[in-house]
Amino acid sequence: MAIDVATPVFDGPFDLLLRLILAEEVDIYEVSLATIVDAYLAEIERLQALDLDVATEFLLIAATLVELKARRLLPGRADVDLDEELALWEERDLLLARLLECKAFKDVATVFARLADDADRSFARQVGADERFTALVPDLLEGTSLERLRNAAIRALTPRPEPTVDFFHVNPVRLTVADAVAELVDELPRVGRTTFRRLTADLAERIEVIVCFLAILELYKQGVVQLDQVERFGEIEVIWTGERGLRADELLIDVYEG
Amino acid sequence: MSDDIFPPVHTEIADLKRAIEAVVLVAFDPVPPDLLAQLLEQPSALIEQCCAELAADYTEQGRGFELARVAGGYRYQTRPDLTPYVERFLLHDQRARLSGAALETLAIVAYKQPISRAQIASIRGVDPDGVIRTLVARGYIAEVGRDRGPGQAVLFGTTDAFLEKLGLDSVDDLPPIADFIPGADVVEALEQGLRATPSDDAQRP
Amino acid sequence: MSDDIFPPVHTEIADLKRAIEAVVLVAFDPVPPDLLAQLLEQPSALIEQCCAELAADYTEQGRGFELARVAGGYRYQTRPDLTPYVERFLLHDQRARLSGAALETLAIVAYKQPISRAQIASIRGVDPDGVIRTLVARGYIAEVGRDRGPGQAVLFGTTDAFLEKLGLDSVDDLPPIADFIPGADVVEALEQGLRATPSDDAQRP
Repeated sequence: MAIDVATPVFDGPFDLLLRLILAEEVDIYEVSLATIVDAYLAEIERLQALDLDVATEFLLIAATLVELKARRLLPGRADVDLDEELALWEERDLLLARLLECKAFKDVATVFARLADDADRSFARQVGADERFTALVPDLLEGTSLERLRNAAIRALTPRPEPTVDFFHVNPVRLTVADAVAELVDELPRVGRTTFRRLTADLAERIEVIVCFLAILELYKQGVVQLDQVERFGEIEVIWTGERGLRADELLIDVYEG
Repeated sequence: MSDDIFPPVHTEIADLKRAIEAVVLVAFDPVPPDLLAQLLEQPSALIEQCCAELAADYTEQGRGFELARVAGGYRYQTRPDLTPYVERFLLHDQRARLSGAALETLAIVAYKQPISRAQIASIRGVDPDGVIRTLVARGYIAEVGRDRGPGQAVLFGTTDAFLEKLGLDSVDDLPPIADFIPGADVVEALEQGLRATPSDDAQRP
Repeated sequence: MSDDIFPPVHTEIADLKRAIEAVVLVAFDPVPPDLLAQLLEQPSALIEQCCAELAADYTEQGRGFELARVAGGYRYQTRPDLTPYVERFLLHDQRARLSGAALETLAIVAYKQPISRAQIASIRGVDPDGVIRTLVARGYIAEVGRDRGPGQAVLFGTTDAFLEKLGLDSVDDLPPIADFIPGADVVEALEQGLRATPSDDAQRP
């Protein structure tokens, strides 16, 4: 049985496992635990090789799978501890239940996508009343603070780099601008001053570099980092100017992720 | 329609319908029937009847718009088959497609609301923070309360914008979750995949 | 309508009318017949005929709205006799708000005034006409002069009413934003940094 997991597009351990087991072309009676476990572990290794954070959840499930596989390879059962055996079965059933639940919501998601597609085909009238009624409509600036106006100005006036990468084909486990902002807000106050090159040195994929770039731009807009470039095409220095202990969720974040 | 169950005479019904048409035309958001009932000083049931008749009228007359019931209210919207013209006119297609992760998270929130971040994480097996932020930013989900437990975790629920995005009147219109319990074939495949007992094993050739 | 009394050409007319209805329904401003003609690839005269027929339809059927010819274009508006209901609704409806697009445009005008339509368009990347009209109608922005260039473009600025609403004495009191907006040179430099793909020296097997 050949399972193609070359594409990195899966979303978490359940997603990966469901794909491995339910791959369309596979005859279910040919599905073998050993193959699945091997493919699962190979995928985790690949993630680690890409320097992506492998969530603990992946590893926990890997442990269960490996145990199940080991159990299966034991020829006799005489030496098996009954408690251990039962615990393993319980874990297996739990995993099965979680997979089923995950699968159910995946199917719901498919229905949602279809509903949204249908709904998107109708455009709602959102025109409001014509000028005859202008005086009657409650003032629309009511409740608009200077802060909101300023943020709108910053949003509108910041030159937008055009993302040239299809964000939909990015591993959604980790790569969001919001997450990158959170990481930078954690890291930058500690280092104080660094360079863009250093910040992105460990990033394997171009998309990650772009996400990091967008995150820095976001922080710049928020006024918590300063950017300096001594010479043209030289290193770009990134200097933290915000407070220590600032939390990422205190910053207004434009999220680029779909 | 002489078999009307409501007392007002026909002209009054016709006036009511006209007023409904005018109000819905100038509204930004779907207009709840209760609001119409209050404005027009008529029972909600009568308002609902009028709206249903108007909607049927437009359909029967083959209008390019329809009176749709969305997110608990009535609104005018274009007929789906005219999308190409409308898009050409507006110079954009407003379809903000949601990623698979976003749709799955929405599915979980829709059926399990109110639900905490941690509960979402445990169902998806993935840290949901980024996706939750996106969905909150787009207005499809929102904080609806706090868990009463020690952590006082934020609880999320779906919004009217979610209903509008999916063209639903209410979350009650969603098919029951029981319809999505995987079928026997899937259960069997999963069980087979996780089977640890050598005796049950269908050996590969 | 199984007994089709219309020859095919009428079906086409019917389709045309439906498309007109859909487009005019979602338009912010009155839609000029020439634009409809271009969009639907039909002669203007035919469009005008369709619009006239639609308008007559609505009148005949006693609809609560009408297809009116205003400022060189067509738009839906409420019938004058329904004004009391519309007014009551608008006073009741607390949900009206400035859309994100309108707020951004207002912010651009506030910080960059005097500014032309074309300059706003180039910053926002979309045609700002409808939004500008709304803001002018609201009295938040107004024509403040003409560009001295060849086109003599209209220049917009904020009004006293705008300052009053936000509690400002003058536009100089707007909170500074220069510190928060990277110049084009910085953006370019960062993009330059992107081009030096760091994975070059970290190839994976």
